[in-house]
Amino acid sequence: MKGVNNVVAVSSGKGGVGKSLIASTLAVILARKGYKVGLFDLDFTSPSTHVILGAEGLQPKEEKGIIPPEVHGIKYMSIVYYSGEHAVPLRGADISNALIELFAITRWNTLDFLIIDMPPGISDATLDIIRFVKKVKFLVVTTPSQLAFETVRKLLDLLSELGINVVGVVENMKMKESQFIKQQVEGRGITFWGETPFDIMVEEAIGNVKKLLTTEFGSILEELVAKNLK
Amino acid sequence: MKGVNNVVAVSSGKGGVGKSLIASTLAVILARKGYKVGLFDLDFTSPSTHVILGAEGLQPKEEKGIIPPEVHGIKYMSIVYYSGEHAVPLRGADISNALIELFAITRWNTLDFLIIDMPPGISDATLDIIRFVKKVKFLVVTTPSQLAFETVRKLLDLLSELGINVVGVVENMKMKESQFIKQQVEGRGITFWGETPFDIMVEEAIGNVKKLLTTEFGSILEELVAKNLK
Amino acid sequence: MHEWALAEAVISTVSQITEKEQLKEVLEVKIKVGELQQIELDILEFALSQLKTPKLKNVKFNIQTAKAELKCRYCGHKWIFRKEKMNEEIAEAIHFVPEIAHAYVKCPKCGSPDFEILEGRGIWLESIKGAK
Amino acid sequence: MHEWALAEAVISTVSQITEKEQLKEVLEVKIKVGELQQIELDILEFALSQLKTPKLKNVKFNIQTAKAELKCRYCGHKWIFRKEKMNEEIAEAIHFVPEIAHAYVKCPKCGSPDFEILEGRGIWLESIKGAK
Ligand SMILES: Nc1ncnc2c1ncn2[C@@H]1O[C@H](COP(=O)(O)OP(=O)(O)O)[C@@H](O)[C@H]1O
Ligand SMILES: Nc1ncnc2c1ncn2[C@@H]1O[C@H](COP(=O)(O)OP(=O)(O)O)[C@@H](O)[C@H]1O
Ligand SMILES: [Mg+2]
Ligand SMILES: [Mg+2]
Ligand SMILES: [Mg+2]
Ligand SMILES: [Mg+2]
Ligand code: NI
Ligand code: NI
Ligand SMILES: [Zn+2]
Ligand SMILES: [Zn+2]
Repeated sequence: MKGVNNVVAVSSGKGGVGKSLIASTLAVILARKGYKVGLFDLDFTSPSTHVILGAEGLQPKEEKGIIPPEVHGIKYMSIVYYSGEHAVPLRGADISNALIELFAITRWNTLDFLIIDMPPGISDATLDIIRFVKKVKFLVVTTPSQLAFETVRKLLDLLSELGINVVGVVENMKMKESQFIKQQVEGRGITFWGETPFDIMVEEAIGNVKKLLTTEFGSILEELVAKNLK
Repeated sequence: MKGVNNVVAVSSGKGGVGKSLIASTLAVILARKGYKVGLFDLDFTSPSTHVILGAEGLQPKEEKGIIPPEVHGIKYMSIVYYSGEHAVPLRGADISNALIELFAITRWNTLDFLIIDMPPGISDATLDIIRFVKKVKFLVVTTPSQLAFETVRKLLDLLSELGINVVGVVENMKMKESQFIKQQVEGRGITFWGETPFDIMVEEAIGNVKKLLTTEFGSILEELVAKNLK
Repeated sequence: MHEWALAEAVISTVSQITEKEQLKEVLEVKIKVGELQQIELDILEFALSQLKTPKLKNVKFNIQTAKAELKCRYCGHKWIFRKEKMNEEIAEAIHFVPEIAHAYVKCPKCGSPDFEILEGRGIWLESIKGAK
Repeated sequence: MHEWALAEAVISTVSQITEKEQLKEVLEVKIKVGELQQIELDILEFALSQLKTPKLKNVKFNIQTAKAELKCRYCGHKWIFRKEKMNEEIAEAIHFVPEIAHAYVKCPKCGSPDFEILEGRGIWLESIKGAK
């Protein structure tokens, strides 16, 4: 991790808000800007990023460790290289051990950004990323729903309390005008990155990164990145 | 648990597919039919059902154990009685211990149905429910999205392999005609309960159970229950 | 008062062991009670005495308390949990679900909620003495 | 060949301990290698010898293997993991991430994937002998 400049954990506490979609798209957007980018799927029991990226038939190379394969210009690591089509029922302690193992053996070499796709819940993976990756920054994803923000609010308060860097909050799947999330986020002194729309074209673009970037969701996320991430 | 006739774990592996919404609405629907119903929110690090039910200011009574308070005619148990507004960062082993503790001290007395709202992921809570509640049946929730079914498929295959009773699969947030999920489910010899629509009225009905039941989502779920759960 | 439920869990475990080991009678049951959960010992003892099964009629319940030792996973610091520092509502919550401590208790050295409960979490069976 | 990365992790841990204990020189490092991960011992040994730091120049690496003992949480059955029963691809996956065993290995008695790895998971440091 010495050569890795920025580590961004895309997190939420809540599931299904678009963490994996945003983490994957963000990684591709940064790679297209010319940055050296890694993407690490840490949602071991329900990994999704390989589906979004259409990353099939990849296998990491072994060379004094594991060299993540490249896909769409990003170095990409996921447990699906090893679990394939199988469910991986892991207790928290196993998740913790697997995480430590993969961090120890994966050779990212130099990266401008390592994007981490976090699992839902505020549990082992989140606590371990905080514990082991001192320079981690959180990009927190929510939707406009009260149900999502119920957990996101708790996560934001916890991260502030611990003094952890939150680079911003994205409000994803926006459907109608409202200021509630923006106000809640800014009221906590946290940067509100902005809104990405609910976009029915996203589902058809799953597995097709070029198409994904041309969706409204993709182009607005690109604007948010240009504006907020320097 | 001796007096509890049916235990239904509303599960998915994937987050954000509507487990909590379906678990809560299902519990209320069954209670209105005259059944004795309990609802247990097992998503300890991101509980949602209290928001859906608008269950505020409740506290369980102590009487040789914990008596879950009643709300909308159901006996309702959640960790929020104890955690309130706070994040509860729990590692898997803690989740397991808290689950065992709450099962040991909660007095459901006689119930026709105990509905369990499961967390996302295939981890401690899922493994412990399988381990301790031998008579558990799973109601699996997915959305039409490839991303959701990627995990749901793995969960269904795992449950079959373990010989665990899956009462059915609900395809939630349906937006357009497609047979893919139905075929996948039935191809595995599992009952496809049917589809509940994506319904923009749901968000406004969060916290208002009467309104929730009158949404299109609510009335269609009621039909599915009448048809499938005997 | 959920000490009754805890007592029931103890009696049920003792009964299982009694059966497995094919004991005719249980003479002594050693129980450890961790201070994190602040179980009320006199209620627990009363509940245990009321819940005795025939094979337990001459049993002596030997109840000991254990300090709650916590260890921070972030910085390694170890400390003893003191309930005097808690307000009543929080103490009550921890009484029912010891893991709730992670919502309220922080490492006194580094502020992390990521700690391990080394000993003294709840109630556990230390040993059983019986006659075959 | 990721044995190099594992060797690096061992050397880095040894260095941390050396510093913390203020050792002038390390004389012996005992390493246990669990059979679950099927680490190639000769590559590991070679990597360790190549990665020696000055304080390790006279060190003896004492590498021992430990059987991988698994215990089912569902039924309590204990058994020893045997790689001979695995196909090569699965063995390779477990080699990199031992926890992947939960995707492929089932309790031979009850079929559950909910087992604990009691011993013999990966690689760990048993002890260090040094001079101050
Ligand atoms: N902006 C959006 N517009 C439409 N669908 C979206 C959007 N963001 C996410 N989705 C869909 O929502 C579901 C959850 O997204 P995902 O990235 O898997 O969330 P998470 O990783 O938080 O669980 C997926 O089916 C995904 O395709
Ligand atoms: N049928 C539906 N129509 C519209 N919104 C829905 C529907 N089902 C769920 N939602 C919304 O989707 C989000 C996730 O639902 P939730 O029940 O919290 O999922 P889970 O428990 O699986 O994480 C919530 O904001 C909820 O209001
Ligand atoms: Mg995800
Ligand atoms: Mg993922
Ligand atoms: Mg939920
Ligand atoms: Mg919930
Ligand atoms: Ni009590
Ligand atoms: Ni190797
Ligand atoms: Zn600390
Ligand atoms: Zn077994």
